Amino acid sequence: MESLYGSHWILTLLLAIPFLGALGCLAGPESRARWTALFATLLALALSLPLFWTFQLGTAEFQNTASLPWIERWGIRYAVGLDGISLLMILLTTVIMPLSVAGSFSYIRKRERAFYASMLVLMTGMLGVFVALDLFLFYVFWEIMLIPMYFIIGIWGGERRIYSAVKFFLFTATGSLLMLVAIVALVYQHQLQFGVVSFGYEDLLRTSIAPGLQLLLFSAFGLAFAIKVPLFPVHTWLPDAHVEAPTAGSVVLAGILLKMGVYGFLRFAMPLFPVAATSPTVVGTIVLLGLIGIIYAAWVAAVQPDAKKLIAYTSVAHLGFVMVGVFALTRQSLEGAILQMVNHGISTGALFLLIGMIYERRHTRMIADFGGLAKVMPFFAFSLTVVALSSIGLPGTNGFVGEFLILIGTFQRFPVVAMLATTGVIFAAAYMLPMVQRVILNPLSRDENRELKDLNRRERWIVAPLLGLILLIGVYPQPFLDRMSASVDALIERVELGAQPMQASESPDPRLIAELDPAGRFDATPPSEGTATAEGSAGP
Amino acid sequence: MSEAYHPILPGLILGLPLLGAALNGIGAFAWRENKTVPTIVGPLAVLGAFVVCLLNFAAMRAAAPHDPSLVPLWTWMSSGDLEIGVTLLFDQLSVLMTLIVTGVGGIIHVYSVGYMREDPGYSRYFSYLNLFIFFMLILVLGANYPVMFVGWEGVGLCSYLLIGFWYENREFSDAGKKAFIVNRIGDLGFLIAMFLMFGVFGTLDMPSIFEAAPTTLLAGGGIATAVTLFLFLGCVGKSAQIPLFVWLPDAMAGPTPVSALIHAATMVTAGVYLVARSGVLFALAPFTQAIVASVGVGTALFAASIAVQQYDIKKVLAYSTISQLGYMFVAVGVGAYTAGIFHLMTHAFFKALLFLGAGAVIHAMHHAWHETGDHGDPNDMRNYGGLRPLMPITAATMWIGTLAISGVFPFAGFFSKDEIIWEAGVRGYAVLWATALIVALLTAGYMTRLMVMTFHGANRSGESARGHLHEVPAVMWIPLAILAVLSTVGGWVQIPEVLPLPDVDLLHSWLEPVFAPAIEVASGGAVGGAHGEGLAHEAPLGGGETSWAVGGTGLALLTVIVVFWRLSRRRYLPAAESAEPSGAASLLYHKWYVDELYDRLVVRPLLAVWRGCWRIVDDRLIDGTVNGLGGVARVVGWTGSQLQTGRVSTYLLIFMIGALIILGSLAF
Amino acid sequence: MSQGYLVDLALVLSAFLFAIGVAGVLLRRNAIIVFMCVELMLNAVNLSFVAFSRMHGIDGQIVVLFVISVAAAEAAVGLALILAIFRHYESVDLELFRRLRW
Amino acid sequence: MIEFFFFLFAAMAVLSAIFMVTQVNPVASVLYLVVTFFSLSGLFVILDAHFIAAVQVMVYAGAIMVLFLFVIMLLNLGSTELSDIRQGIGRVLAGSVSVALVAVFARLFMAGGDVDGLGGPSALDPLLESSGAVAAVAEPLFTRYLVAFEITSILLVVAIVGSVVLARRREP
Repeated sequence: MESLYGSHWILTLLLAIPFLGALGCLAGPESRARWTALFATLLALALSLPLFWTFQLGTAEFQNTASLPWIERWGIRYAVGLDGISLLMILLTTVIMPLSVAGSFSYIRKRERAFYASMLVLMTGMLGVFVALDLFLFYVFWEIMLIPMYFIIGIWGGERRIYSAVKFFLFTATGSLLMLVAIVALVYQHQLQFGVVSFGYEDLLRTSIAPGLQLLLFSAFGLAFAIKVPLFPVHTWLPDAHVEAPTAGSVVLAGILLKMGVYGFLRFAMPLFPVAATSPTVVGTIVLLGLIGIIYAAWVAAVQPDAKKLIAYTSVAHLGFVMVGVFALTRQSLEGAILQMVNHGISTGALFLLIGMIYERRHTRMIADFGGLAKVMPFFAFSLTVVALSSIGLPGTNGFVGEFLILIGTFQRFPVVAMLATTGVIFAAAYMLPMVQRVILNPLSRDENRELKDLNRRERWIVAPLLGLILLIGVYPQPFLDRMSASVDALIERVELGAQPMQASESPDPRLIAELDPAGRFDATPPSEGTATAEGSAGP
Repeated sequence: MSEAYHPILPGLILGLPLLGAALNGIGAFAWRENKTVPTIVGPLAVLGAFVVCLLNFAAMRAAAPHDPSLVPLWTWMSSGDLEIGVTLLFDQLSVLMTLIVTGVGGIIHVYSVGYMREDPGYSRYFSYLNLFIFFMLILVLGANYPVMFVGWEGVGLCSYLLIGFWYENREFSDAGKKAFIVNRIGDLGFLIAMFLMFGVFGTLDMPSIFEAAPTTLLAGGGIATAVTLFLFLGCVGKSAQIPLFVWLPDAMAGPTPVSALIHAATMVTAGVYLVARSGVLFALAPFTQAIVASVGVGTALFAASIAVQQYDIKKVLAYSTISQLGYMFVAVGVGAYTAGIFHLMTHAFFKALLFLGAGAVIHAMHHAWHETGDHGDPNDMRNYGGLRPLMPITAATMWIGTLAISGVFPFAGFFSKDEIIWEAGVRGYAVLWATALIVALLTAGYMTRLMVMTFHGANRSGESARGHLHEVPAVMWIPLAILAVLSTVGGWVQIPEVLPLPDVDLLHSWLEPVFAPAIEVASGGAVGGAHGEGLAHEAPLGGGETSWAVGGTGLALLTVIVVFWRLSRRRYLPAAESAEPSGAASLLYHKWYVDELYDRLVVRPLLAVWRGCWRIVDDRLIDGTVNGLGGVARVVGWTGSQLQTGRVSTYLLIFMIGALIILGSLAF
Repeated sequence: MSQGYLVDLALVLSAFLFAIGVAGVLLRRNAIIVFMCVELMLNAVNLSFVAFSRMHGIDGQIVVLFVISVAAAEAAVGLALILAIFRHYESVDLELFRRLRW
Repeated sequence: MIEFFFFLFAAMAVLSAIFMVTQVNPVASVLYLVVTFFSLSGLFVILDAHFIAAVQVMVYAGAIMVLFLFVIMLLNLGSTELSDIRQGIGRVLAGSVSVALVAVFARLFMAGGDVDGLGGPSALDPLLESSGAVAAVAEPLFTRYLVAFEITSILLVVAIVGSVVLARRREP
């Protein structure tokens, strides 16, 4: 096994397992699909867990890389690799997936084969997004994931599933198409400068792009990622999708899919376009939108009658924290943001699982239909309380560590923003506690609720690991922080260095350059040199 | 002197309550009916911790003066410059606090065995209570602000859980929620203060901050003021001061021992502890100091005024607690940190005593009514009266507590309260001094009223119930007795030298190493003495310490006697038969309508805005825009589809026009 | 035979015939007459093919042969369709045949 | 002489086409169309397409138009007196589109260059002289266009079957 984890093939194996599992689901009989899926996801988990320890600390280099030519004519390669950020995302995915598969056992009653196959394909897509080191490959995985999610919402969802699925699809597809254009433009820039076509991540990192064009490309990437995150004005697909999706769909959506937006910023949008990513306008806009998301989503969450919708809005608020942390670009805020992505995956995933469990019993998501469940479902009540506390960031749970790091880091750059964001802490209590109260506390006034059974063994086994992780990360997050620190350092350094020469130079209005020279050739070399040499060096 | 002090078994202090919480927590699921395990595990965990604390206290007394001892446990989070370890801090102040927490906590645990015995959630109750002790110990032992914050929010959580312990009562769970949310507003300040401190000092470790503060921060400067103001916001929330006090009276929804432990003796005093602990910072910010003292005295007066007209016995005690907390803030606000901690300690004794006594009465009333099948409010003092012969021990111990809180010599409250008032006076805060005096009289007044209504006069609980009223079992009255003793002798650790009594100076000298830096900063380094020097030796109205001490106790005693004499003749009606108070009394009875005011001015507008955000901004504006775009596409599509008439001739016409355009562009 | 300009005139004539066919299709509501107008348009095209074939070789005429045979097939199927529709609507008015939308 | 016949046939074709469009009675329209087809076949002869001319007469004027007549009579549409010609805007549109079409086509043909130059001697003359009218068409048809030719036969079969199926009276 030692050699496997030092090898190049572990990631490919990880990608292959769920895909093969999906085929297995489709090939096997209907009744065995769930077990096949569970087996595949557990196998992936078992394979990926050792990565946490074999991962080499202190280096920002990609590890376990593999690279094979795929479409040689266009410089597209199958290139995958792991760094501190993607490691955590991979583990989050492999932890969440078995749980959400197991959480669907009693929920999904029709077309089981198709459902579990969709889940597994989705998993391949998500893992692929997190390890892809080739922009084309990344885009392929990014889109692969969209399709099973669309079906999961659209086939196994609630009453308004079609509306929600289409909304989800349209929002995400709009963003990703723009991103595709930007990827092609980026590759074209690279070709202009180096004369080779390549979609390779590290090749493209070397491309230097005029500030004006950076802004454009960053916006295109950024829109795709912002929709996924989701940032404030483009978040409305999320509540609908969450509400209508089956439990597993919501869990994966909140737990993992949303992270891909932030991951996209960290991996692609920011390092590729450092000037744009640090320009005051962009940072100001995104931080402001994140801040609005934190406060506004908390407000909206507080008045939701539908438990799933409430949780959906809390996702917007939490991801607002993450975005603020990412763009504050300090060590603490970035590490906090990445940790908070993991935290949010765990606690929101757990919330959706728990709400799904009572939904299966009562077939309603309305908070008002419950009350006093603590009496009949004590374990459920205990779990919901712990998870809710994690979600509102109580110290000792994982939520606090993430939020604290984000806020303390952000405060050093944007004190006012951090102070306003901190009010989100109050609002978090203001939306989560009433929900908890109205579900598990208060009198057990409804007769339907009187006979409810507490969580069964399977459900307890689903919830328990999440509770364990909530407390573990709450009291001892250091191992997680250690794993990401080198990558975070490298990212900050790369973004700040990349931004420096451009900002320092007294270049004319970047927009003007972009207009006069859309190809950005003039800026290919430091602007201090003459235009002639710049043109010469940039010639094909 | 002997060798340096090393913390003894620090892990055990925290570990025992945590273990107890875990065991009882498992018990709440696994052996819900079993009452033996919680009975043993719950109190023992705390008392065990108390013993360890005592050992530490003894060791520290024996040891040489020293810097605070740090016990690093593990790295919590380390990111860039930010290094936060789970580290415990053992110094004179924190050890004293652990003694109070585990000592009073242990007594209350024992009492709870009797009080909660018949509750179905017995095991769960002890789990929460042990967890509370655990978090409270983290709060007082935390060596850096984030760890302290863990305890800070942790006790809030336990408070939330325990207030809403009888969760099936909607009001009770509402009260818990309110407590949590209001506390969170304060916590916001704590968090921001931490962010600021990290920005300024680059660390959140208390010893480093306190060491660096005098040189890093400008005395009276903006940063020092901001940091301390934000910290104080946290204290205002946790210690129920104006304007965030509203949660504490509601918190009385919890079981009475909880009110005694959390909402009187320990948790609510955390704010005072925080200010005292951060004395160096506060000393650098005179403006904040003034705010602290003003808020403290304002709250003291305000809450006392409400307490005068309450009929719920626990509400009276709750407002009394708020008022006494105000005193403590006056003390720490004027820089008399020792006096604040002193009052914190004595208050822990006598307020716990009073609450437990009230609990005994409620317990007895509850049982009596349970037997007779009557349904009255066992908390309403209008239903009591004349209980003294029926519950002699409770009555006696509660009288001790009343005299203690009223500041009658020689009970504990006299020494601590006298010191606060005196310190305020000699430091030149005439208004504070005068108000504190008035509040002291009010305190004596409302407490005597409570005692009269409960234990004296005619019994109003009804014929049948009276036969079932009897003294509480030993497991409950023994804690009362212990606390009564403590409420009596607790003040003797610090006797002013001016009084014609044996000169005892235990507390000041004990805490001196902790507060010396703060006092040094406050006096601008000019005065080296521990306390007192450089200050006036007269109260604002003239007169020395002795005369005011004697006068104070005399006034308090006089108030007690007058109020007793007046009220014991008054005939009260049982709650069910009495009318609403009118006039000024109504205003006080309704607590100055603060809750209603908050509801109208804050809660409802906020909810309206939130709903507006959802219904208008999200549903209409954003989704409206998105769906509007979809609608535009649909309209365009519909318009286009109108060309598809189903008539072949129309198609041909359009086709021909198209062909004409293409050919025409070729031809011309 | 060197009346080359006749070829050009034939093209112009075919344009005329084609335009008349178009006008007929647009003008008439009777399905059969519209069908006939289509045939007329086909013939107009045939005429231009023949004219071109005189300039460029025999292939144009081959195309015309194909057009004629396809037209024959079309006429057969088309008239059968009209028959079937007539049975349903008892009319050949195109205004009635509007089911083929959306 | 040839010009005379050309213009005669051309005039006949155009006039009868116009009549075909404007006649209310479908039978009259059919008959006018037949006249047009005959004129066209005459034009084909003038344009050296003798075989096509023959086929035109046989297939179009003979077979297809008879089919039309049959259908019209079968459906008993011959006696209709109600005009199915559109009024108003439809008429204007139809007229203007056709005029525009003629204009555009004319312009296109003129744009090809001088009118005379386009014509020139027939490219078919040598071929017709060597192999005659039928063989000239048959030779490429059965060699180069054989596949298309065979496919046409399939098309015809399909059309026959299709029309039989479509026109069959459904059993109730």
